[in-house]
Amino acid sequence: MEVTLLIEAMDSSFRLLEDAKNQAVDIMNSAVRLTSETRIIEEKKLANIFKGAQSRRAVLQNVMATFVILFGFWVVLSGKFDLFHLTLGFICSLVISMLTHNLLFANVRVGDIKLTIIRFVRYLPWLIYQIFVSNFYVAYLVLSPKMPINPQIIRFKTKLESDISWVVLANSITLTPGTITMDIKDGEFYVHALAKKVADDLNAGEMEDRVAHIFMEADHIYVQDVLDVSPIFGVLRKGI
Amino acid sequence: MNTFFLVIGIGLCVLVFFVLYRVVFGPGVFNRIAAISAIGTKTLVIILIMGIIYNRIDMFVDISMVYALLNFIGTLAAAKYLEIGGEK
Amino acid sequence: MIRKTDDIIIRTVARILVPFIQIYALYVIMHGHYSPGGGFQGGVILGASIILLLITHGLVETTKKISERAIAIFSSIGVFIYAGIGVLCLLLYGNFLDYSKLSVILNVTPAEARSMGILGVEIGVSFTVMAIMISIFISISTTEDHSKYDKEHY
Amino acid sequence: MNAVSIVIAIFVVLFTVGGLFFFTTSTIGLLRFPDFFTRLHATGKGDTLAVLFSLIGIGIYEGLSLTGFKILLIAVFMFLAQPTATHAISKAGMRCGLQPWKKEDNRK
Repeated sequence: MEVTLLIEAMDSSFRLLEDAKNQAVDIMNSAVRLTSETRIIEEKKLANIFKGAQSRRAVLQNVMATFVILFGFWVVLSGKFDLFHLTLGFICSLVISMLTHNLLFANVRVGDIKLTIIRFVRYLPWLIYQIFVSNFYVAYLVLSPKMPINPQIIRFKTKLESDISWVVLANSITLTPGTITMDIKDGEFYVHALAKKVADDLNAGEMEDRVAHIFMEADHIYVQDVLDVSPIFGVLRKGI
Repeated sequence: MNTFFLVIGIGLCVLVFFVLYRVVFGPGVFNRIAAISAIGTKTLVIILIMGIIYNRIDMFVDISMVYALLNFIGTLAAAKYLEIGGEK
Repeated sequence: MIRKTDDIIIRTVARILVPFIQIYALYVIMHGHYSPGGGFQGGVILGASIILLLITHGLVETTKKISERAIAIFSSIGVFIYAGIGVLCLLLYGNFLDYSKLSVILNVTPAEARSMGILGVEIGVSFTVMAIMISIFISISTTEDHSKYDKEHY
Repeated sequence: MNAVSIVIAIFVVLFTVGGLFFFTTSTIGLLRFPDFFTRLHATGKGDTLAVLFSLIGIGIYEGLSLTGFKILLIAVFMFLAQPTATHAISKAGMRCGLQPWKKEDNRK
Protein backbone atom coordinates (compact mmCIF):
# COMPACT_ATOMS: atom_id res chain seq x y z
CA MET A 1 0.00 0.00 0.00
CA GLU A 2 2.64 2.38 1.08
CA VAL A 3 4.78 1.37 -1.82
CA THR A 4 2.07 2.27 -4.36
CA LEU A 5 1.47 5.56 -2.54
CA LEU A 6 5.15 6.28 -2.68
CA ILE A 7 5.29 5.47 -6.35
CA GLU A 8 2.31 7.71 -7.11
CA ALA A 9 3.83 10.55 -5.13
CA MET A 10 7.06 10.16 -7.00
CA ASP A 11 5.20 10.08 -10.32
CA SER A 12 3.28 13.24 -9.54
CA SER A 13 6.41 14.98 -8.37
CA PHE A 14 8.17 13.98 -11.58
CA ARG A 15 5.21 15.27 -13.57
CA LEU A 16 5.31 18.55 -11.69
CA LEU A 17 8.99 18.87 -12.35
CA GLU A 18 8.43 18.08 -16.02
CA ASP A 19 5.71 20.76 -16.29
CA ALA A 20 7.89 23.25 -14.54
CA LYS A 21 10.73 22.48 -16.91
CA ASN A 22 8.47 22.83 -19.96
CA GLN A 23 7.11 26.10 -18.68
CA ALA A 24 10.61 27.37 -18.04
CA VAL A 25 11.67 26.39 -21.57
CA ASP A 26 8.58 28.09 -22.99
CA ILE A 27 9.29 31.23 -21.02
CA MET A 28 12.89 31.19 -22.11
CA ASN A 29 11.91 30.66 -25.74
CA SER A 30 9.36 33.44 -25.70
CA ALA A 31 11.86 35.73 -24.03
CA VAL A 32 14.41 34.96 -26.75
CA ARG A 33 11.78 35.48 -29.44
CA LEU A 34 10.67 38.75 -27.92
CA THR A 35 14.18 40.08 -27.66
CA SER A 36 14.94 39.10 -31.25
CA GLU A 37 11.69 40.71 -32.44
CA THR A 38 12.43 43.88 -30.60
CA ARG A 39 15.92 43.83 -31.99
CA ILE A 40 14.59 43.48 -35.53
CA ILE A 41 12.14 46.29 -34.93
CA GLU A 42 14.86 48.45 -33.51
CA GLU A 43 17.13 47.69 -36.44
CA LYS A 44 14.36 48.48 -38.88
CA LYS A 45 13.71 51.77 -37.12
CA LEU A 46 17.37 52.64 -37.25
CA ALA A 47 17.56 51.67 -40.90
CA ASN A 48 14.52 53.84 -41.63
CA ILE A 49 16.08 56.79 -39.90
CA PHE A 50 19.31 56.17 -41.77
CA LYS A 51 17.54 55.83 -45.10
CA GLY A 52 15.50 58.97 -44.44
CA ALA A 53 18.68 60.85 -43.69
CA GLN A 54 20.26 59.46 -46.83
CA SER A 55 17.34 60.43 -49.07
CA ARG A 56 17.21 63.84 -47.45
CA ARG A 57 20.90 64.18 -48.16
CA ALA A 58 20.33 63.18 -51.78
CA VAL A 59 17.53 65.76 -52.10
CA LEU A 60 19.78 68.39 -50.57
CA GLN A 61 22.56 67.53 -53.01
CA ASN A 62 20.14 67.77 -55.94
CA VAL A 63 18.84 71.13 -54.75
CA MET A 64 22.38 72.45 -54.35
CA ALA A 65 23.50 71.25 -57.79
CA THR A 66 20.37 72.59 -59.51
CA PHE A 67 20.78 75.89 -57.66
CA VAL A 68 24.38 76.33 -58.80
CA ILE A 69 23.51 75.61 -62.43
CA LEU A 70 20.45 77.86 -62.43
CA PHE A 71 22.27 80.72 -60.72
CA GLY A 72 25.04 80.58 -63.30
CA PHE A 73 22.41 80.63 -66.04
CA TRP A 74 20.75 83.66 -64.41
CA VAL A 75 24.01 85.61 -64.18
CA VAL A 76 24.74 84.91 -67.84
CA LEU A 77 21.23 85.97 -68.89
CA SER A 78 21.05 89.06 -66.73
CA GLY A 79 24.45 90.58 -67.36
CA LYS A 80 24.00 92.99 -64.43
CA PHE A 81 26.25 92.53 -61.43
CA ASP A 82 24.88 94.99 -58.87
CA LEU A 83 23.64 93.75 -55.51
CA PHE A 84 19.93 94.19 -56.24
CA HIS A 85 19.88 91.96 -59.32
CA LEU A 86 22.16 89.34 -57.77
CA THR A 87 19.81 89.11 -54.78
CA LEU A 88 16.83 88.73 -57.09
CA GLY A 89 18.67 86.00 -58.97
CA PHE A 90 19.57 84.24 -55.72
CA ILE A 91 15.92 84.19 -54.59
CA CYS A 92 14.57 83.14 -58.00
CA SER A 93 17.02 80.27 -58.52
CA LEU A 94 16.49 79.10 -54.93
CA VAL A 95 12.70 78.94 -55.42
CA ILE A 96 12.98 77.10 -58.74
CA SER A 97 15.58 74.65 -57.49
CA MET A 98 13.29 73.82 -54.56
CA LEU A 99 10.41 73.29 -56.98
CA THR A 100 12.21 71.23 -59.63
CA HIS A 101 14.96 69.42 -57.75
CA ASN A 102 13.88 65.99 -58.98
CA LEU A 103 13.66 66.95 -62.65
CA LEU A 104 17.18 67.85 -63.71
CA PHE A 105 18.85 64.97 -61.88
CA ALA A 106 16.12 62.34 -62.08
CA ASN A 107 18.03 59.10 -62.70
CA VAL A 108 21.71 59.75 -62.84
CA ARG A 109 23.81 56.70 -63.54
CA VAL A 110 26.79 56.04 -61.37
CA GLY A 111 29.86 56.66 -63.44
CA ASP A 112 32.64 59.00 -64.34
CA ILE A 113 30.78 62.19 -65.25
CA LYS A 114 33.89 64.06 -66.37
CA LEU A 115 34.84 61.33 -68.84
CA THR A 116 31.26 61.22 -70.17
CA ILE A 117 31.30 64.96 -70.85
CA ILE A 118 34.69 64.76 -72.56
CA ARG A 119 33.52 61.89 -74.76
CA PHE A 120 30.28 63.73 -75.58
CA VAL A 121 32.21 66.81 -76.69
CA ARG A 122 34.39 64.58 -78.86
CA TYR A 123 31.22 63.09 -80.37
CA LEU A 124 29.80 66.47 -81.45
CA PRO A 125 32.07 67.18 -84.48
CA TRP A 126 31.13 63.84 -86.01
CA LEU A 127 27.45 64.64 -85.46
CA ILE A 128 27.78 68.07 -87.08
CA TYR A 129 29.57 66.48 -90.06
CA GLN A 130 26.68 63.99 -90.34
CA ILE A 131 24.17 66.86 -90.28
CA PHE A 132 26.05 68.51 -93.16
CA VAL A 133 25.96 65.28 -95.15
CA SER A 134 22.28 64.80 -94.41
CA ASN A 135 21.37 68.30 -95.53
CA PHE A 136 23.25 67.97 -98.79
CA TYR A 137 21.54 64.61 -99.29
CA VAL A 138 18.10 66.15 -98.78
CA ALA A 139 19.02 69.06 -101.04
CA TYR A 140 20.13 66.62 -103.74
CA LEU A 141 16.88 64.65 -103.44
CA VAL A 142 14.77 67.79 -103.53
CA LEU A 143 16.49 69.39 -106.48
CA SER A 144 16.83 66.28 -108.65
CA PRO A 145 13.88 66.15 -111.04
CA LYS A 146 13.13 62.42 -110.73
CA MET A 147 13.41 62.26 -106.92
CA PRO A 148 14.91 58.76 -106.42
CA ILE A 149 13.35 57.81 -103.07
CA ASN A 150 12.19 54.44 -101.84
CA PRO A 151 10.83 54.93 -98.31
CA GLN A 152 10.75 52.02 -95.89
CA ILE A 153 10.32 51.44 -92.18
CA ILE A 154 13.00 49.48 -90.34
CA ARG A 155 12.96 48.39 -86.72
CA PHE A 156 15.77 47.32 -84.47
CA LYS A 157 16.17 46.51 -80.83
CA THR A 158 18.61 48.69 -78.99
CA LYS A 159 21.16 47.58 -76.43
CA LEU A 160 21.29 50.91 -74.60
CA GLU A 161 19.81 51.27 -71.13
CA SER A 162 19.52 54.78 -69.72
CA ASP A 163 17.09 57.43 -70.92
CA ILE A 164 19.71 60.07 -71.70
CA SER A 165 21.50 57.74 -74.10
CA TRP A 166 18.17 56.93 -75.75
CA VAL A 167 17.55 60.63 -76.28
CA VAL A 168 21.00 61.13 -77.78
CA LEU A 169 20.56 58.13 -80.07
CA ALA A 170 17.05 59.11 -81.22
CA ASN A 171 17.95 62.72 -81.90
CA SER A 172 21.13 61.67 -83.71
CA ILE A 173 19.10 59.31 -85.89
CA THR A 174 16.69 62.13 -86.69
CA LEU A 175 19.53 64.48 -87.63
CA THR A 176 21.61 62.08 -89.74
CA PRO A 177 21.02 61.47 -93.44
CA GLY A 178 17.74 60.05 -94.57
CA THR A 179 16.35 58.68 -91.31
CA ILE A 180 13.87 59.88 -88.68
CA THR A 181 12.85 58.12 -85.48
CA MET A 182 9.12 57.44 -85.65
CA ASP A 183 8.28 55.50 -82.53
CA ILE A 184 9.81 53.71 -79.58
CA LYS A 185 8.00 50.76 -78.05
CA ASP A 186 9.58 48.47 -75.44
CA GLY A 187 13.12 49.30 -76.48
CA GLU A 188 12.42 48.87 -80.19
CA PHE A 189 13.15 51.80 -82.48
CA TYR A 190 10.90 52.26 -85.52
CA VAL A 191 12.87 54.27 -88.06
CA HIS A 192 11.58 55.74 -91.31
CA ALA A 193 14.34 55.65 -93.94
CA LEU A 194 14.31 57.38 -97.30
CA ALA A 195 16.29 54.80 -99.28
CA LYS A 196 17.64 51.27 -99.06
CA LYS A 197 21.28 52.38 -98.75
CA VAL A 198 20.57 54.64 -95.77
CA ALA A 199 18.68 51.88 -94.00
CA ASP A 200 21.62 49.51 -94.45
CA ASP A 201 23.96 52.16 -93.04
CA LEU A 202 21.81 52.43 -89.93
CA ASN A 203 21.54 48.68 -89.51
CA ALA A 204 25.33 48.44 -89.45
CA GLY A 205 25.05 50.07 -86.02
CA GLU A 206 28.01 52.43 -86.03
CA MET A 207 26.06 55.23 -84.39
CA GLU A 208 24.74 53.00 -81.64
CA ASP A 209 28.27 51.90 -80.84
CA ARG A 210 29.40 55.49 -80.64
CA VAL A 211 26.54 56.44 -78.27
CA ALA A 212 27.22 53.37 -76.13
CA HIS A 213 30.84 54.40 -75.97
CA ILE A 214 29.92 57.87 -74.70
CA PHE A 215 27.78 56.61 -71.85
CA MET A 216 29.89 53.51 -71.15
CA GLU A 217 27.03 51.08 -71.66
CA ALA A 218 26.70 47.62 -73.20
CA ASP A 219 29.60 45.21 -72.84
CA HIS A 220 31.57 45.80 -76.00
CA ILE A 221 35.21 46.61 -76.56
CA TYR A 222 35.66 49.64 -78.73
CA VAL A 223 38.63 50.96 -80.59
CA GLN A 224 38.47 54.19 -78.61
CA ASP A 225 38.78 52.32 -75.31
CA VAL A 226 41.94 50.64 -76.50
CA LEU A 227 43.31 53.98 -77.61
CA ASP A 228 42.46 55.47 -74.21
CA VAL A 229 44.36 52.72 -72.41
CA SER A 230 47.40 52.60 -74.71
CA PRO A 231 49.41 55.52 -73.21
CA ILE A 232 49.18 53.93 -69.75
CA PHE A 233 50.35 50.66 -71.22
CA GLY A 234 53.25 52.41 -72.92
CA VAL A 235 54.37 53.97 -69.63
CA LEU A 236 54.20 50.57 -67.92
CA ARG A 237 56.29 48.91 -70.63
CA LYS A 238 58.89 51.65 -70.42
CA GLY A 239 59.12 51.02 -66.68
CA ILE A 240 59.74 47.34 -67.27
CA MET B 1 25.37 95.59 -94.58
CA ASN B 2 21.83 96.64 -93.69
CA THR B 3 20.71 96.23 -97.30
CA PHE B 4 22.11 92.70 -97.36
CA PHE B 5 20.15 91.71 -94.25
CA LEU B 6 17.07 93.35 -95.72
CA VAL B 7 17.40 91.13 -98.81
CA ILE B 8 17.80 88.02 -96.66
CA GLY B 9 14.73 88.97 -94.63
CA ILE B 10 12.64 89.50 -97.76
CA GLY B 11 13.79 86.11 -99.08
CA LEU B 12 12.66 84.45 -95.86
CA CYS B 13 9.28 86.18 -96.07
CA VAL B 14 8.81 84.84 -99.60
CA LEU B 15 9.64 81.34 -98.31
CA VAL B 16 7.02 81.76 -95.58
CA PHE B 17 4.44 82.46 -98.28
CA PHE B 18 5.43 79.24 -100.06
CA VAL B 19 5.04 77.24 -96.85
CA LEU B 20 1.65 78.86 -96.38
CA TYR B 21 0.47 76.78 -99.35
CA ARG B 22 1.00 73.63 -97.25
CA VAL B 23 -0.86 75.19 -94.34
CA VAL B 24 -3.90 76.06 -96.44
CA PHE B 25 -4.15 73.11 -98.83
CA GLY B 26 -2.15 70.44 -97.01
CA PRO B 27 -4.11 67.20 -96.86
CA GLY B 28 -4.83 66.54 -93.22
CA VAL B 29 -3.97 68.04 -89.87
CA PHE B 30 -0.46 66.65 -89.63
CA ASN B 31 0.86 68.37 -92.76
CA ARG B 32 -0.54 71.62 -91.45
CA ILE B 33 1.17 71.22 -88.07
CA ALA B 34 4.51 70.41 -89.69
CA ALA B 35 4.20 73.44 -91.95
CA ILE B 36 3.27 75.74 -89.05
CA SER B 37 6.30 74.53 -87.13
CA ALA B 38 8.48 75.31 -90.15
CA ILE B 39 6.96 78.80 -90.37
CA GLY B 40 7.78 79.35 -86.70
CA THR B 41 11.42 78.45 -87.30
CA LYS B 42 11.65 80.94 -90.16
CA THR B 43 9.94 83.66 -88.13
CA LEU B 44 12.58 83.26 -85.41
CA VAL B 45 15.31 84.21 -87.86
CA ILE B 46 13.20 87.02 -89.35
CA ILE B 47 12.78 88.56 -85.89
CA LEU B 48 16.55 88.56 -85.34
CA ILE B 49 17.11 90.19 -88.74
CA MET B 50 14.54 92.84 -87.87
CA GLY B 51 16.54 93.47 -84.71
CA ILE B 52 19.68 94.08 -86.76
CA ILE B 53 17.85 96.43 -89.11
CA TYR B 54 16.36 98.47 -86.26
CA ASN B 55 19.70 98.36 -84.36
CA ARG B 56 18.04 96.99 -81.20
CA ILE B 57 19.17 93.35 -81.33
CA ASP B 58 19.57 93.13 -77.53
CA MET B 59 15.79 93.58 -77.32
CA PHE B 60 14.78 91.37 -80.21
CA VAL B 61 16.88 88.40 -79.13
CA ASP B 62 14.64 87.93 -76.07
CA ILE B 63 11.52 87.98 -78.24
CA SER B 64 13.09 85.48 -80.60
CA MET B 65 13.88 83.11 -77.75
CA VAL B 66 10.31 83.31 -76.43
CA TYR B 67 9.08 82.56 -79.93
CA ALA B 68 11.27 79.46 -80.16
CA LEU B 69 10.02 78.21 -76.78
CA LEU B 70 6.35 78.72 -77.56
CA ASN B 71 6.73 77.13 -81.00
CA PHE B 72 8.24 74.00 -79.45
CA ILE B 73 5.63 73.71 -76.70
CA GLY B 74 2.79 74.35 -79.13
CA THR B 75 3.98 71.61 -81.48
CA LEU B 76 4.30 69.13 -78.62
CA ALA B 77 0.82 69.99 -77.32
CA ALA B 78 -0.79 69.56 -80.75
CA ALA B 79 0.98 66.25 -81.28
CA LYS B 80 -0.13 65.00 -77.87
CA TYR B 81 -3.75 66.05 -78.51
CA LEU B 82 -3.92 64.27 -81.87
CA GLU B 83 -2.23 61.19 -80.44
CA ILE B 84 -4.86 60.84 -77.71
CA GLY B 85 -7.54 61.25 -80.38
CA GLY B 86 -6.00 58.45 -82.42
CA GLU B 87 -6.08 55.79 -79.69
CA LYS B 88 -9.47 54.21 -79.31
CA MET C 1 -7.64 63.18 -67.40
CA ILE C 2 -4.25 63.96 -68.86
CA ARG C 3 -2.17 60.83 -69.09
CA LYS C 4 1.59 61.00 -69.16
CA THR C 5 3.22 60.10 -72.45
CA ASP C 6 4.80 56.70 -72.82
CA ASP C 7 7.53 58.27 -74.94
CA ILE C 8 10.79 58.41 -73.06
CA ILE C 9 12.41 60.87 -75.46
CA ILE C 10 9.86 63.64 -75.05
CA ARG C 11 9.72 63.09 -71.29
CA THR C 12 13.48 63.35 -70.86
CA VAL C 13 13.86 66.43 -73.04
CA ALA C 14 11.00 68.12 -71.18
CA ARG C 15 12.45 67.31 -67.80
CA ILE C 16 15.80 68.78 -68.78
CA LEU C 17 14.28 71.92 -70.31
CA VAL C 18 11.68 72.85 -67.69
CA PRO C 19 14.00 74.38 -65.00
CA PHE C 20 15.78 76.51 -67.60
CA ILE C 21 12.49 77.72 -69.08
CA GLN C 22 11.30 78.70 -65.61
CA ILE C 23 14.45 80.64 -64.76
CA TYR C 24 14.17 82.37 -68.14
CA ALA C 25 10.57 83.32 -67.35
CA LEU C 26 11.63 84.80 -64.01
CA TYR C 27 14.40 86.71 -65.82
CA VAL C 28 11.81 88.18 -68.19
CA ILE C 29 9.62 89.19 -65.24
CA MET C 30 12.38 90.74 -63.15
CA HIS C 31 14.00 92.69 -65.99
CA GLY C 32 10.72 94.04 -67.33
CA HIS C 33 11.72 97.66 -66.81
CA TYR C 34 14.93 97.43 -68.90
CA SER C 35 14.09 95.05 -71.73
CA PRO C 36 10.92 93.96 -73.52
CA GLY C 37 8.68 91.70 -71.59
CA GLY C 38 7.42 92.12 -68.09
CA GLY C 39 4.67 90.61 -66.05
CA PHE C 40 2.36 89.34 -68.75
CA GLN C 41 4.98 87.75 -71.01
CA GLY C 42 6.89 86.22 -68.12
CA GLY C 43 3.67 84.81 -66.71
CA VAL C 44 2.83 83.26 -70.05
CA ILE C 45 6.23 81.55 -70.26
CA LEU C 46 5.93 80.33 -66.67
CA GLY C 47 2.48 78.91 -67.42
CA ALA C 48 3.77 77.34 -70.62
CA SER C 49 6.53 75.56 -68.71
CA ILE C 50 3.98 74.06 -66.32
CA ILE C 51 1.81 73.07 -69.31
CA LEU C 52 4.84 71.33 -70.82
CA LEU C 53 5.19 69.43 -67.56
CA LEU C 54 1.46 68.60 -67.65
CA ILE C 55 1.48 67.17 -71.16
CA THR C 56 4.63 65.14 -70.59
CA HIS C 57 4.41 63.99 -66.97
CA GLY C 58 0.65 63.84 -66.54
CA LEU C 59 -1.75 65.51 -64.15
CA VAL C 60 -0.95 63.45 -61.06
CA GLU C 61 2.77 64.08 -61.01
CA THR C 62 2.41 67.77 -61.74
CA THR C 63 -0.18 68.43 -59.06
CA LYS C 64 2.28 66.99 -56.56
CA LYS C 65 4.49 69.97 -57.34
CA ILE C 66 1.81 72.64 -57.63
CA SER C 67 -1.68 71.63 -56.56
CA GLU C 68 -4.91 73.03 -57.98
CA ARG C 69 -5.61 74.67 -54.64
CA ALA C 70 -2.27 76.45 -54.80
CA ILE C 71 -3.10 77.63 -58.33
CA ALA C 72 -6.36 79.17 -57.12
CA ILE C 73 -4.54 80.86 -54.23
CA PHE C 74 -1.86 82.20 -56.62
CA SER C 75 -4.44 83.74 -58.93
CA SER C 76 -6.01 85.71 -56.09
CA ILE C 77 -2.66 86.67 -54.53
CA GLY C 78 -1.60 88.24 -57.83
CA VAL C 79 -4.68 90.47 -57.99
CA PHE C 80 -4.19 91.32 -54.33
CA ILE C 81 -0.59 92.47 -54.89
CA TYR C 82 -1.59 94.60 -57.88
CA ALA C 83 -4.56 96.25 -56.17
CA GLY C 84 -2.73 96.50 -52.85
CA ILE C 85 0.10 98.57 -54.31
CA GLY C 86 -2.46 100.80 -56.06
CA VAL C 87 -4.52 101.37 -52.93
CA LEU C 88 -1.37 101.97 -50.87
CA CYS C 89 -0.56 104.84 -53.20
CA LEU C 90 -4.10 106.17 -52.74
CA LEU C 91 -3.66 106.08 -48.97
CA LEU C 92 -0.44 108.13 -49.29
CA TYR C 93 -2.36 111.05 -50.92
CA GLY C 94 -1.42 110.07 -54.48
CA ASN C 95 -3.30 108.75 -57.49
CA PHE C 96 -4.04 105.05 -58.01
CA LEU C 97 -0.68 103.33 -58.85
CA ASP C 98 1.25 106.59 -58.33
CA TYR C 99 4.47 104.80 -57.38
CA SER C 100 6.55 107.84 -56.48
CA LYS C 101 4.52 108.30 -53.31
CA LEU C 102 5.87 104.95 -52.08
CA SER C 103 9.23 106.60 -51.40
CA VAL C 104 7.97 107.60 -47.94
CA ILE C 105 7.58 103.97 -46.90
CA LEU C 106 10.54 102.44 -48.72
CA ASN C 107 12.89 105.23 -47.59
CA VAL C 108 14.43 105.79 -51.04
CA THR C 109 14.30 108.50 -53.72
CA PRO C 110 11.08 108.76 -55.80
CA ALA C 111 12.77 107.44 -58.96
CA GLU C 112 13.89 104.23 -57.25
CA ALA C 113 10.50 103.91 -55.62
CA ARG C 114 8.89 104.06 -59.06
CA SER C 115 11.14 101.26 -60.31
CA MET C 116 10.38 99.06 -57.31
CA GLY C 117 6.66 99.73 -57.55
CA ILE C 118 6.63 98.65 -61.20
CA LEU C 119 8.53 95.49 -60.25
CA GLY C 120 5.91 94.65 -57.57
CA VAL C 121 3.02 95.21 -59.95
CA GLU C 122 4.69 93.01 -62.56
CA ILE C 123 5.16 90.18 -60.07
CA GLY C 124 1.45 90.38 -59.22
CA VAL C 125 0.42 90.33 -62.88
CA SER C 126 2.68 87.37 -63.63
CA PHE C 127 1.23 85.32 -60.74
CA THR C 128 -2.30 85.87 -61.98
CA VAL C 129 -1.51 85.18 -65.63
CA MET C 130 0.34 81.96 -64.80
CA ALA C 131 -2.40 80.65 -62.52
CA ILE C 132 -5.22 81.48 -64.93
CA MET C 133 -3.41 79.85 -67.87
CA ILE C 134 -2.82 76.62 -65.97
CA SER C 135 -6.36 76.47 -64.61
CA ILE C 136 -7.84 77.04 -68.10
CA PHE C 137 -5.66 74.25 -69.50
CA ILE C 138 -6.58 71.82 -66.72
CA SER C 139 -10.30 72.53 -66.90
CA ILE C 140 -10.38 72.20 -70.69
CA SER C 141 -8.41 68.96 -70.80
CA THR C 142 -10.11 67.12 -67.96
CA THR C 143 -13.77 67.59 -68.85
CA GLU C 144 -13.87 66.54 -72.49
CA ASP C 145 -13.79 62.89 -73.44
CA HIS C 146 -11.22 62.60 -76.20
CA SER C 147 -12.21 59.11 -77.29
CA LYS C 148 -15.30 60.34 -79.12
CA TYR C 149 -13.16 62.28 -81.59
CA ASP C 150 -13.66 60.74 -85.03
CA LYS C 151 -10.73 59.64 -87.14
CA GLU C 152 -11.66 61.24 -90.45
CA HIS C 153 -10.06 64.60 -89.82
CA TYR C 154 -6.45 63.59 -89.99
CA MET D 1 37.24 99.48 -93.66
CA ASN D 2 40.26 97.46 -92.63
CA ALA D 3 41.10 93.85 -93.42
CA VAL D 4 39.59 92.29 -90.30
CA SER D 5 36.15 93.77 -90.86
CA ILE D 6 36.21 92.63 -94.48
CA VAL D 7 36.96 89.05 -93.39
CA ILE D 8 34.16 89.23 -90.82
CA ALA D 9 31.77 90.55 -93.47
CA ILE D 10 32.71 87.71 -95.80
CA PHE D 11 32.00 85.14 -93.10
CA VAL D 12 28.68 86.77 -92.22
CA VAL D 13 27.58 86.75 -95.86
CA LEU D 14 28.72 83.15 -96.34
CA PHE D 15 26.88 81.77 -93.31
CA THR D 16 23.69 83.75 -93.80
CA VAL D 17 23.41 82.89 -97.48
CA GLY D 18 24.05 79.24 -96.56
CA GLY D 19 21.19 79.45 -94.08
CA LEU D 20 18.91 80.94 -96.72
CA PHE D 21 19.90 78.17 -99.17
CA PHE D 22 19.02 75.40 -96.73
CA PHE D 23 15.77 77.14 -95.80
CA THR D 24 14.95 77.16 -99.51
CA THR D 25 15.70 73.46 -99.97
CA SER D 26 13.62 72.54 -96.93
CA THR D 27 10.71 74.61 -98.24
CA ILE D 28 10.91 73.04 -101.69
CA GLY D 29 11.08 69.64 -100.02
CA LEU D 30 8.00 70.44 -97.98
CA LEU D 31 6.18 71.28 -101.19
CA ARG D 32 7.51 68.50 -103.44
CA PHE D 33 7.75 65.32 -101.36
CA PRO D 34 4.87 62.88 -101.77
CA ASP D 35 3.69 62.20 -98.21
CA PHE D 36 3.76 63.35 -94.61
CA PHE D 37 6.78 61.40 -93.34
CA THR D 38 9.03 62.31 -96.25
CA ARG D 39 8.05 65.95 -95.78
CA LEU D 40 9.18 65.69 -92.18
CA HIS D 41 12.61 64.64 -93.48
CA ALA D 42 12.84 67.98 -95.27
CA THR D 43 11.69 70.20 -92.40
CA GLY D 44 13.29 68.38 -89.50
CA LYS D 45 16.80 68.30 -90.90
CA GLY D 46 16.85 71.29 -93.20
CA ASP D 47 15.51 73.75 -90.68
CA THR D 48 17.94 72.67 -87.96
CA LEU D 49 21.04 73.31 -90.04
CA ALA D 50 19.56 76.44 -91.62
CA VAL D 51 18.79 77.99 -88.23
CA LEU D 52 22.26 77.02 -87.04
CA PHE D 53 23.87 78.72 -90.04
CA SER D 54 21.76 81.87 -89.82
CA LEU D 55 22.35 82.22 -86.09
CA ILE D 56 26.10 81.73 -86.51
CA GLY D 57 26.12 84.42 -89.19
CA ILE D 58 24.17 86.87 -87.06
CA GLY D 59 26.31 86.00 -84.03
CA ILE D 60 29.53 86.77 -85.93
CA TYR D 61 28.02 90.07 -87.06
CA GLU D 62 27.06 90.90 -83.48
CA GLY D 63 30.47 89.99 -82.05
CA LEU D 64 31.52 88.65 -78.69
CA SER D 65 28.99 90.06 -76.23
CA LEU D 66 26.03 89.13 -74.07
CA THR D 67 23.73 89.22 -77.08
CA GLY D 68 26.05 86.92 -79.01
CA PHE D 69 25.92 84.46 -76.14
CA LYS D 70 22.12 84.57 -76.11
CA ILE D 71 22.08 83.84 -79.85
CA LEU D 72 24.30 80.82 -79.18
CA LEU D 73 21.80 79.76 -76.50
CA ILE D 74 18.96 79.88 -79.03
CA ALA D 75 21.06 77.72 -81.36
CA VAL D 76 21.62 75.09 -78.65
CA PHE D 77 17.93 75.12 -77.80
CA MET D 78 16.91 74.62 -81.43
CA PHE D 79 19.46 71.80 -81.73
CA LEU D 80 17.69 70.01 -78.88
CA ALA D 81 14.09 70.97 -79.67
CA GLN D 82 13.77 70.54 -83.42
CA PRO D 83 14.46 66.75 -83.56
CA THR D 84 12.21 66.22 -80.56
CA ALA D 85 9.32 68.10 -82.16
CA THR D 86 9.82 66.16 -85.40
CA HIS D 87 9.77 62.90 -83.47
CA ALA D 88 6.60 63.92 -81.59
CA ILE D 89 4.67 64.78 -84.76
CA SER D 90 5.79 61.66 -86.61
CA LYS D 91 4.86 59.46 -83.66
CA ALA D 92 1.41 61.03 -83.47
CA GLY D 93 0.98 60.45 -87.20
CA MET D 94 2.00 56.82 -86.90
CA ARG D 95 -0.32 56.17 -83.93
CA CYS D 96 -3.20 57.72 -85.86
CA GLY D 97 -2.71 55.23 -88.67
CA LEU D 98 -1.22 57.30 -91.45
CA GLN D 99 0.19 54.96 -94.10
CA PRO D 100 3.71 55.73 -95.34
CA TRP D 101 4.11 56.27 -99.06
CA LYS D 102 5.63 53.35 -100.98
CA LYS D 103 7.47 53.47 -104.27
CA GLU D 104 4.90 51.24 -105.96
CA ASP D 105 1.80 53.38 -105.52
CA ASN D 106 1.84 56.44 -107.73
CA ARG D 107 -0.45 58.78 -105.83
CA LYS D 108 0.97 62.19 -105.23
